[in-house]
Amino acid sequence: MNSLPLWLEITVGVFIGLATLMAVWRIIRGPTLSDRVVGLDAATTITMVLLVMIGFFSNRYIYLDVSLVYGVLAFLGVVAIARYFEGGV
Amino acid sequence: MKIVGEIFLIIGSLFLFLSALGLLRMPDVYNRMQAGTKGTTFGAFFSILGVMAMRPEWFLKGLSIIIFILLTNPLSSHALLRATHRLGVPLAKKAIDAYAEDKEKGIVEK
Amino acid sequence: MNFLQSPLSPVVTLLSILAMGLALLAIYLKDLLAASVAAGFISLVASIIFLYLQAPDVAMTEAAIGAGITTVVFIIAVRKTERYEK
Amino acid sequence: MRLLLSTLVLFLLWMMFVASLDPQEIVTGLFVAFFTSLITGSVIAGKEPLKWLSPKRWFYFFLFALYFIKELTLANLDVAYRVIHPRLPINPGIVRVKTKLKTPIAKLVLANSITMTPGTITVDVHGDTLYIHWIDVKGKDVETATKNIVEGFEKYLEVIFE
Repeated sequence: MNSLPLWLEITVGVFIGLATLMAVWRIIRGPTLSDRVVGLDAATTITMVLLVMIGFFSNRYIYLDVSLVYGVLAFLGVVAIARYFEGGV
Repeated sequence: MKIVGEIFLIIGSLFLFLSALGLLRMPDVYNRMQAGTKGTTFGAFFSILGVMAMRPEWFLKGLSIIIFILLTNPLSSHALLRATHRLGVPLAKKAIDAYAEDKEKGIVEK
Repeated sequence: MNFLQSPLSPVVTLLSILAMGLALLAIYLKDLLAASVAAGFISLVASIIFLYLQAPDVAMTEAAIGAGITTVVFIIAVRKTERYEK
Repeated sequence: MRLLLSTLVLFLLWMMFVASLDPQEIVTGLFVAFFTSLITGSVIAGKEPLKWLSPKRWFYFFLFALYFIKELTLANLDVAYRVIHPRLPINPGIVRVKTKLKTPIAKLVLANSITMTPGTITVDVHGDTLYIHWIDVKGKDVETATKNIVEGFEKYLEVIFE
């Protein structure tokens, strides 16, 4: 199969890894709870991309399903926290 | 096709990185949400487009992931911002806030 | 490639250290909702580790339970009791 | 009519998820789509199912998708410029805008599109007023904000959903 050159794998990996670390920093530091949830929301999308990338590098089609299921359920979690703020649940 | 996919992958991961940088640098929740939502959506869009360009047989599943991200990402940010404003988190500087004015007048319920 | 996918590869080690740090954060935070957000992130990292070690079914279950059900159950529990730890 | 339409939509969605032409999958998909649309058919197809068939609406939907992708790209270049700039050139605030759209689904699509355009994000929708957080406020009054933010999308969405 067609595989990527090594420098490109390293570049993509470093960019996505740094992005995840910065989202984690926002979760650790965030002054209010909303900041932490914003960090979690961004980290969810970054992780969906990361799961697709792992599926691409190891050439397995089934890995895309994990990404889709993860996106659906994390969206549910964020909406549940927003409902808590408004007094619902 | 392969070159196009590689370029898309680089663009997508670069925008993911930039949006996370915005998450780090912006002064308050609302501006962080601007960077977080837009940048991650665009970055995910281009990264998955790049993967689809290099693996054409994954087209349909990648398309469903892209449509899903485009639909749900604005929705969750919208719900979160509305709830945050209802909690009373203030804006950054001396910014105008028409939403709070209308809450004071009673046009929108608190 | 073989080395990179063994359980002792540097990627898995780094992700495990990240998960441990977030678990410590979830213990020491006084705001219980923030602690449940950190716990949600732990399940995210665990899902990446499982997928990296070539177990997609375990990763899918972890994503479903850790991200969806656990967060909602924690929020309902916090709603029934109180938000801040003494 | 409504039942047939929502069955078709759900079946296409199912085929997109499984992405194979195995007869087993197709039969299962038809059954699941039919029984789901028995329960939720009126929600998916809406009150006037004939709207789905007009080619003019689909053509405008295509134009809207192109415009949306262009705005999304501009938005991200804008965010990238503001993030990289050392002094963070922002001037944030929440403004009101008015919309002419009536149906709830059109307002939903408008709010989601505004979230993706340069420097704006929707905070709340209340009647025909949208409250929008703007990262670089150019004018406080309703007319300027409406002209800058809403009008580009409105002319497509009016044809598609109204």
